[in-house]
Amino acid sequence: MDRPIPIGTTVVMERTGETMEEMYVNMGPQHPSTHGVLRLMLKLDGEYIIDCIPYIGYLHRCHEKIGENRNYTQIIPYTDRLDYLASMSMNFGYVLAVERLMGQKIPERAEYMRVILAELQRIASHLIWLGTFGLDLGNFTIFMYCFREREMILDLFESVTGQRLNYSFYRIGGMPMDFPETFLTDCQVFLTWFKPRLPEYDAIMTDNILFQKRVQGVGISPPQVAVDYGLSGPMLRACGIKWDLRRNDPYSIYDRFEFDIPVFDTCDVWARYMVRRKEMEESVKIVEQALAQLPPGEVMAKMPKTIKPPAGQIYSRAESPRGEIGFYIISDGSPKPYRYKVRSPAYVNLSALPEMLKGCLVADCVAVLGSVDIVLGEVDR
Amino acid sequence: MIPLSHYLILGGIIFSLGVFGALTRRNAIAILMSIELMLNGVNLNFIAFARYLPQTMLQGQVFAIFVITVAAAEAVVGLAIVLGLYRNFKTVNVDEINLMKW
Amino acid sequence: MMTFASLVERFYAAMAAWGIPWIVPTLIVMVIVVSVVLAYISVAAMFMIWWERKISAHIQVRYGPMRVGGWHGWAQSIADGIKLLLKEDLIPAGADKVVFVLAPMVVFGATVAAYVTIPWAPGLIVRDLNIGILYMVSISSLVVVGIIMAGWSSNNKYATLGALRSAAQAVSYEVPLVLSLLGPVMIAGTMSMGKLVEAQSGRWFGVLPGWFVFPQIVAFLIYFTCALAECNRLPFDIPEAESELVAGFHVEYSGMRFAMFFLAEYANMFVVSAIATTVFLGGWHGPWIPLPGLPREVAHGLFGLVWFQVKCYFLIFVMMWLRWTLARLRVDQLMAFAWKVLLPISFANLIVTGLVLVLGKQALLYVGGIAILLLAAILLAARPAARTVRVGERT
Amino acid sequence: MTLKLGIFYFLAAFTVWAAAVVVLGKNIVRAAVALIFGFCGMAALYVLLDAEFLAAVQVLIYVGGITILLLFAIMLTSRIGATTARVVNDQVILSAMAAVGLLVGLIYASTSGIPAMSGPPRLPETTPFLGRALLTTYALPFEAVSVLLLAAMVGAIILARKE
Repeated sequence: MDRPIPIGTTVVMERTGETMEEMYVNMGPQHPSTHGVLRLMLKLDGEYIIDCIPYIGYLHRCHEKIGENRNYTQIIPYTDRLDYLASMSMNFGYVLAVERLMGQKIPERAEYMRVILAELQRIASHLIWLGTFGLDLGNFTIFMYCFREREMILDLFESVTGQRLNYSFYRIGGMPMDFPETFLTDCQVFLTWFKPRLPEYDAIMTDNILFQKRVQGVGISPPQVAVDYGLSGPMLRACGIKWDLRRNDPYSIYDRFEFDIPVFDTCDVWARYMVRRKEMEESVKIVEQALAQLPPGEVMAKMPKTIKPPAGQIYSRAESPRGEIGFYIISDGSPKPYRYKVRSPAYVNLSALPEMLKGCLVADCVAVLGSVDIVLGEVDR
Repeated sequence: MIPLSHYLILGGIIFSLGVFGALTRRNAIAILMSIELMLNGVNLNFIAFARYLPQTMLQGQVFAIFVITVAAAEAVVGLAIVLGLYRNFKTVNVDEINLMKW
Repeated sequence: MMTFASLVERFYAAMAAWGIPWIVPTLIVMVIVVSVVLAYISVAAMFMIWWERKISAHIQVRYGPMRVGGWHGWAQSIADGIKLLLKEDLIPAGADKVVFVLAPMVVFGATVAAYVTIPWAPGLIVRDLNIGILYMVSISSLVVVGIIMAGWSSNNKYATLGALRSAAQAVSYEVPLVLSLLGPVMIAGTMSMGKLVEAQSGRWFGVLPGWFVFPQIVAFLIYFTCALAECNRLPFDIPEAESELVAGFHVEYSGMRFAMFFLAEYANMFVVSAIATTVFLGGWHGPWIPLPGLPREVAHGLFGLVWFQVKCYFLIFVMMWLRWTLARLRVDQLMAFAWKVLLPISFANLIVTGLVLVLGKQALLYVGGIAILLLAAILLAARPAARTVRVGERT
Repeated sequence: MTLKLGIFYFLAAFTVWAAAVVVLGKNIVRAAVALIFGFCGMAALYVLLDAEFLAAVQVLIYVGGITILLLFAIMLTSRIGATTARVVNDQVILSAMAAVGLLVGLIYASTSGIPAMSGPPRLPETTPFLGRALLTTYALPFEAVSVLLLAAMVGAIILARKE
């Protein structure tokens, strides 16, 4: 098929060289499929997308500047609001950075708690992604199914932290309190409930031919493009590149668990869907192993009252559900960071969107945007 | 009972309006629409004759069917031509499309 | 048999006997029929909307409306309707006002007009036109005109895109739709809705009910698929695709005008189900028992009325079920499906039906139907499975 | 004046009005909408002439097919809400004269040449007759039209292709 290619300000058909008529359509900031206040300027020829310009910043709230005016512990609640669908992972990445800067070791039990919570969070985040992705493609039912399971995870989190969305539960040096007594059995109950649900999702999504037709061969980002743009997480693993920080740059205690890194090499929306779908299974495996190995003991290391990391700098990264969440901190020895910078995965992943959208249809735009799995709180910071 | 001439005059009026439109409109699609009007005027006459001259065994209706078919074919090809014109000239105004004129 | 038409005739005669000019009874009958149809549409559509919400809720492991009206929120759509009636009527400043106002009327009017030839029960049909089925199909095609008018006059890019999609979809799906209806019409040898139902009164091989769905199973499936597209229901709801085009053609409509689109959508669902019931599912035929104290014909009629409704609402239930289970197709896939899959299969079905009818062997109808079904299945299965695109390859 | 005549005058006025809007209207989309109403009026006139089958075909093909294609093409080729200042070309006076001349001729022919006929009270069902006629007496024209349709389809596809 002949596809329109933008050359300079005019648009030329790929094969015939004919110029085309353009139409601009504003998608967002109030649009049901932009998952927040993202605005996309679509340059269309009929229904084909010639170009797409994402406008961001509607949710900007000076996260990094605020960070430089708070002490290290006070920053933790702000990291919740980065990726509000995966607050645990954001907390995890941040406390990891500060602990690495301080050279602080934390108790074994706290490490296991962190992994359990972070992996449950990964499942919850992927569930909400799967639900909204289904919604984008016109399948409403999967959304409700996913939310049912996510509610259960949130109930678990509530029993541990007292919160359902922004937990602020990780502390520099460990965890503030142990699991409640009932948590271990509740978590087992959830896992035994959740595992048979995954084939149900397959029945309604993966095996549905209409769904396959919608996602296969759409929104292609070749591996070179993915690496050039610095994509990470499921976006990168969907390009056939086996890169997962839990394996490639092990942090915490991830080297103790048996799990696979799902990789698909078709580079399209389908591959991204499959990567996330398989990752849920792997996260279940990790949680099960961690629950079995959970050692007794303290959950908080002895920490000074005011945290003052030694002067120096650190870039520390962790694998959030959306990819590499990196924290760059320069400390001048005072209780506040001198410089605090966040490398957020969704922002970087979103930057490749125009590249993936060229030549797609408007309907594909929704699917591709859904497959990037953006959280605007993290994109805009 | 409605006299046959009423239908014929009505068909004539619609046909003449179509002729006027086809001759004067600048937009190619409007010209196509005017031609459809002309065909409809003719159809009305055919069907009126079929109704009032029963000895013709509904020949008029048969021909009206043919006219409708031809009109459909004409519209399809005409619109394809209009779209082709639009792609090349960025306009559908026929008096601006004058490459063959000198 | 006591039919609606004969009742009307008797009424005319009675009025004429009193010396009242015939325009009066005509108008009276017209007003009564139109108000009955409108009342039926409003009530049925309201309850269909409620059912849709309940069905979707139960498919999605939730309850749906539970509060308004007490029992399972049965009054929810009535409340919604009142809300829509009381809402401010907005017309965008840049809109083409005349066309904008006209569009919902065209959509609703076309839908209502199709109710004229629905055969509700033996003898109960407003007008049993001899071209009934053709009339219904052609009148329902007017709905698309209204949609295009709405989309264009809103002066909104999303609405325009929705209207363009709708035009493309309608032109594509009307062709296999009409072709699929031709098979039963050929078997019955009539286009009148009432006679189509009567033609299905027998039994196939003395066992199966004489419905045309059995020999014409392929045509039925094609018809139902196209009917989904005609009603803009998922998986063919791309003209309104709320996740892409927000709401497509009716994005700028509010209040009463939006309610008219909404009502027309559900009324249209009933129309296509009624066509399917009449043509394929035997219309009012079904088991019935003579009720004591009622004349045989009236009992037959009452049961027929119930059976017709049961079949229609079963099809509507299937449409709702599909809507909450499937994902939406893409525009190009939608068009390719109509032209490359449905159209050839419906032509094959037509040819086989014609051949069998010429040969005059009824049993062969089944052989032909099954053969086409197999052929279609093989064709569909042999199509290259959704292609997996390799690295670096762009389609 | 009987009721039927009244209906005829009403439909005739409606159709002529719609046709006038098509020909003289400034806004092309409104012209197309008027064309739809005109076609519907014609269909009603066909019903008045006992040609129900043709009325249904008129609605199905003209309204459901051709005008939708026309609207589709209009939306592809003109801006929303655009009205051109000048919808007619320079030969408007000449054309008007030609059209009026034609009309006068047609009216003269319709009123003088043909005797007033009233036809039979009501035609029998026309659809089966039409079907039989198309496949027997008019089989050859029917096939010719089929070939024409095929040719038009192929031609349209080739013309509209982008490559």
